[in-house]
Amino acid sequence: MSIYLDKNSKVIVQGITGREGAFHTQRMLAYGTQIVGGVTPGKGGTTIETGQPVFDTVKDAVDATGATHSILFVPPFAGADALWEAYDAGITLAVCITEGIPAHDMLRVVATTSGMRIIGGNCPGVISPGKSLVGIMPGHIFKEGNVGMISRSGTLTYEIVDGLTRAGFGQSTCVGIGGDPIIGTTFVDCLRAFANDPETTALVVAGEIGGSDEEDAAAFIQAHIPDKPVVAFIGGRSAPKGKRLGHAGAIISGNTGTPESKVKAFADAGVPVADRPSDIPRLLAERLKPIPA
Amino acid sequence: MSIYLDKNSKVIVQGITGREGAFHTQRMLAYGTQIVGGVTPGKGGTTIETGQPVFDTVKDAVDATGATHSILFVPPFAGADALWEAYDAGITLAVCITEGIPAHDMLRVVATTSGMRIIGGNCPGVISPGKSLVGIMPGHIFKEGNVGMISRSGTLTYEIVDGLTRAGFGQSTCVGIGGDPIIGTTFVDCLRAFANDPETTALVVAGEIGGSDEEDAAAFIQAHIPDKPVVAFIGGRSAPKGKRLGHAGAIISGNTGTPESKVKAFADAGVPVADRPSDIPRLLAERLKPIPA
Amino acid sequence: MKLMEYQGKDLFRRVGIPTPNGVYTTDAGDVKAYLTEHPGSWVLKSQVMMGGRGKAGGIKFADDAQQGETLARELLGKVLKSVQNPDGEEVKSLLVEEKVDIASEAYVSITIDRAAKKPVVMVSRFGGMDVEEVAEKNPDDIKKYWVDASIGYSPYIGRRLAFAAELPAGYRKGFPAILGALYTLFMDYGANLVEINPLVLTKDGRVIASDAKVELDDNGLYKHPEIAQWNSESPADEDQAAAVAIGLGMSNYAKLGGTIGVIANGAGLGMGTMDAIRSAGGEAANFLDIGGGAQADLVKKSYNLVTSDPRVNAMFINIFGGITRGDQVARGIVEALAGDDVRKVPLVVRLTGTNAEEGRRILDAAGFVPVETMDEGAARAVALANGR
Amino acid sequence: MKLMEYQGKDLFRRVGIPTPNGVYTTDAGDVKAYLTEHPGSWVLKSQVMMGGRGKAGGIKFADDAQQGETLARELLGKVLKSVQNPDGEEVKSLLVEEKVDIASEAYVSITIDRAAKKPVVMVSRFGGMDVEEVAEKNPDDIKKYWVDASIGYSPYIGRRLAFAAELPAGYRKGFPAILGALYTLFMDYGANLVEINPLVLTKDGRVIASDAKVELDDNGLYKHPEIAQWNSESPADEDQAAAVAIGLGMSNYAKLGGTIGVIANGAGLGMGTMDAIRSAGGEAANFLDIGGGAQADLVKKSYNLVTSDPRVNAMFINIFGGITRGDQVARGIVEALAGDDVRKVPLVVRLTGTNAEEGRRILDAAGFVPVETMDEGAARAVALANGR
Repeated sequence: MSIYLDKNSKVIVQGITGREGAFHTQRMLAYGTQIVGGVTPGKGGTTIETGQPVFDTVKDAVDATGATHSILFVPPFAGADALWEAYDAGITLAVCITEGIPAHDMLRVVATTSGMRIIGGNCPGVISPGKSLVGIMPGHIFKEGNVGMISRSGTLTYEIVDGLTRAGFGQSTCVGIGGDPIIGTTFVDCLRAFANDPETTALVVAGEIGGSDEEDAAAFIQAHIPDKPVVAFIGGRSAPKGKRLGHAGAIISGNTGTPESKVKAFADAGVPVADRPSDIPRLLAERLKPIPA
Repeated sequence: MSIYLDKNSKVIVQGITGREGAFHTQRMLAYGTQIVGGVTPGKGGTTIETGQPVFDTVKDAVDATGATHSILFVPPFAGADALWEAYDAGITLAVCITEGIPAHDMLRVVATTSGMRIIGGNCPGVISPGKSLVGIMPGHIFKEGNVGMISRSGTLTYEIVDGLTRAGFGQSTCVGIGGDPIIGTTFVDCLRAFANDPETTALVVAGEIGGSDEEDAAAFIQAHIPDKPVVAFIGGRSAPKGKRLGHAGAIISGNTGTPESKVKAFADAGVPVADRPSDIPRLLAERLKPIPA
Repeated sequence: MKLMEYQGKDLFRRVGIPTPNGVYTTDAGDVKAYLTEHPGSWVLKSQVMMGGRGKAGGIKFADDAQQGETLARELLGKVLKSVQNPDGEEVKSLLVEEKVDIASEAYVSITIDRAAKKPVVMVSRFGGMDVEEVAEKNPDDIKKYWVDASIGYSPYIGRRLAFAAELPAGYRKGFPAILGALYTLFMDYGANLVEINPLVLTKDGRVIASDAKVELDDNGLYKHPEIAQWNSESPADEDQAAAVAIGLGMSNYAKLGGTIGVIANGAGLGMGTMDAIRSAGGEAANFLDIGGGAQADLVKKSYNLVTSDPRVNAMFINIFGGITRGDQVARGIVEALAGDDVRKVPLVVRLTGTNAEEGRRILDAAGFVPVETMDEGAARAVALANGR
Repeated sequence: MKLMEYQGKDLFRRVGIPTPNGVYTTDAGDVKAYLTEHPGSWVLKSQVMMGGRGKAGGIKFADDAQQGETLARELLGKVLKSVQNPDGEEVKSLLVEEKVDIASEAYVSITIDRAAKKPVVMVSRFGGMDVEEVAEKNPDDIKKYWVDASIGYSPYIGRRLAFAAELPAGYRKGFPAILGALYTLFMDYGANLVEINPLVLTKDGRVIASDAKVELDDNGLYKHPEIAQWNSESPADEDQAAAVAIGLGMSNYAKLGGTIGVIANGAGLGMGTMDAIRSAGGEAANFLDIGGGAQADLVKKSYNLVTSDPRVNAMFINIFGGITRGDQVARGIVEALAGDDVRKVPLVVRLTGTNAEEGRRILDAAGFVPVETMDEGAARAVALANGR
């Protein structure tokens, strides 16, 4: 099993003929994802080189293909519109790669699309290794297995997953929840899903300084996931106070969102925090013993 | 039994110290309605002459009294605000007496208050005779019984109910759904509730020219209420085309909303349409025979 | 409140919907001056409320200033008549607009779907003709979308409709933004209806609102006092003006074809009373709803308004008190009849409901005996109107 | 984008929030002229981004024109310093405002609650002081309300908060409308934060925004190009300006305290790289995130930006390709190093993920051998920075 997507998930690509959309569509197809079509207004009726049909609207695409999942490669100003279009057409899970959608657009989208799970924006997507990749992750670094992984960052996820895979820890599903200020799916949302997934036997949570998602995650783990080993990582622990680094979340101000606060929250929940990504497999192995093959 | 309210319904009055609010609060109390308090911003902490507490906000009133029902006597410009305030405070049924709330305000309210039933605006309210009156109806003309009554208009309801009562037909609940263009509860909503109320054994539907609520009601009756006798009345059948008469609904244009269309719809559903309000008891008796005492 | 074309286009421009270049005027001399300055082909459009002004001869084309002036003189002051408007409507002003080269005409409107309680957008590739005819003959040629008012408009809605309605490709780029602007107008100005018919695609690729039909919700007008003021500048419905003058709503009074004056509280009862008079063999002269909670003064004014119609030769006041109190109504009737310049017509009163007993006592004291039921009152009024 | 007080008040006035009378100027002569024309008691407020300008001596009071001019000359050009801003900030302009008679001071703000994904309104009757101090000592003195963005603001929210926070009665009439206007500003201009501290109740019963703190979402600025332009007029963060100059986002580049230049793709990896350098005993000179999908040209510009910092004596480029392609990065590095005016520092590259192999071939061809892991790269960079 896995969360959010499996090998039967039918996926469409919003922005399938754009530069990034076209590139990643091919990569996802190569990984085995069931890309059943895509949307580019004005190109309805055509097909892409690998044969998948292009539609003018998401509704047309869903009506014709029965897709339930969508991945969005659209410019930031069109992000909210594309998410609403997906929602209106009946999409149940939308992966929003787009970075920099205005926070107020996302506030309104999140408030008005109940029933549709949004991953991101500004995220690398979701992968259930060996089953389906709906995202921009480099598929070859992942390996099918039982570790659930959640991360705010894209490239840091790859760094950590690469280490896990090399150490023999396959993954059930990896979710990059995204770094924008308002995102559709939080650590806690993912943890709730992983808690109910019997094939996920251990978890890695890769957080960052800033915000309070990590603290919320720690509290949830303590309350609801007593039986699965969890290892955490906090990026940006060496950052100076008051500096805004990349992700809007990654700013430390006042007493919230400091590395100390996050490390303490995880420690209180019995979750070890790795100093470096490369330490994660060792900590996981310690928690899991005997070490899997 | 009855629909929407019974003798245990706890009711607050929004605008309890205003002229109309104060007047009708006393009438509702006299009828036996459980008025547990009211709201007038700035008068929190006081009581009205009959002892009911006044609060600054609906939330304060609900927190203190456990009210579930509210009746609104507020000016049109404050109607949407008052309905949202009721919704936010956990009110589950709001009777909106106010006439002339802008249609766009109501569109937005209706779209954003799912879970709260709104009766009106521009309605006379709801009465479950012998149990509770949440409205401005003259209580003495009603009588406890088994006829469910739904009407778009206030005074026409009284006219019809007066005749029913004089003819010996008591009522389970009477709902004045209101005459404004956008209202919270339609004929069909009420019919659905009446269909599930075992103590309501017959129904009177008093419509008007204009709109399509009556046609929708006829279709619903035909499909879902085969076992309860229904009599209908259509007000404004002598109105000339194209004239706007009072209720925003009461305008005939094109082929929709004509008296002919409505009479036909009811006839097709097997529902007799009375020519005059005074004919209703006779038609009801014919459908119900033997005639109740 | 219905707006004239030039007023609707004023709102269009405020929200960014492109309209043809042109000028609005009440003076033929202005037309000459404008066309002299701006040579070319122009359309003179009579500004009237009635539909079918084209067929009625209210639209003319001019290719030079002299012709423009001549046609303007012809149109201004002319009374346009149509099947729906047999009395006709006088042309008091003109909208002079560039004559555009039309490549295609589409239809777009937003109105309120009362049953769905949602704004509904309608788009058709058949613009420039009677949309009701299109709806009847080829309903599938009109594509509809119900907007969730809590989400509002987003451009995909316009894209979806443009593709579904098969608008020519030339529309597609501009259409979502124009529809968005129309939705903004619809919401921000509280419209019952906004309609562009036709929305023209010109041969040089522009998309322009060639006509404008806007009807605003009277109940929301208080939010736009400057627009509410336009009302007095337009040839408003006389009945509406009379109702507003005595403090009623615009649709609380309407003249009808008969001779029996009707005053009732509540639109439903008013219509019921009208119907009862018809059932009794008579015909109402008017519909007048004093609304809920009327005070004596309003009743008095309503009496005088109804009797100001010379056709009225009998009157039926039918009150079933709820929020309206019988004592106030009775007091109003007594005061009205006591007035110096009052026109007295044979009067039937029916009074029941809230404070009816006190009301009856007041009428009794003035030597007046009300009837018991609506049917009885209608029958008596018809008899009185017939001089019996 | 943080706005200065006078800019925030400009927006306040646009939405109808009352602000004190006054004038904004960069010139002491203007102050004299204005105070000559408008005798009375005035406050001269230094327009700076930093907090604590009052304690730093940036606020002065003047009772006549001469005093006003003298104080203005004193303030303009002065460098204000605070604990948080030890380097200080130069005063380049002043806001001169009427000195109001204060009856009471309240606090009100709206910000985004990221966890709840909702706007949160905060109101306190303790205005005019550090709200974080109030929050820490008496959290119950700050009343909060989370707005449902699909419903939006309605006046009852203001009423409820005013009663809950026990604002003095003088506020109550005006407060719901002022909060509504503040919410409009928050939504329409895409703010991360709008704050009025204090919202003053004057002795003559007016409610006025005495200060204005507004921070707009950079991602939404494109909707307000005229405001985006203000940025260049304000003393913006140099790092932000540098990042934007080469086409990155404002927060993609920040100078830090160390000597090792850092370039990574993705903020998370950037922070991780920074942490890894610290773990290896070094210190990053900067944080530079080239984002996703960077092309060779951006990589080249990023290299040059980082090396423009003279403290940088080694560089670590750490790329884990996803949307970013290794070949593009490699090409950018090779191009950067081939440049004429390039400052070459000892360089460590780690390249893996999407198209990494092709990237490694390009680097190989240029005679460059990348390291395998982040830890290894960090260790090598620290060694190089220490001259080993």
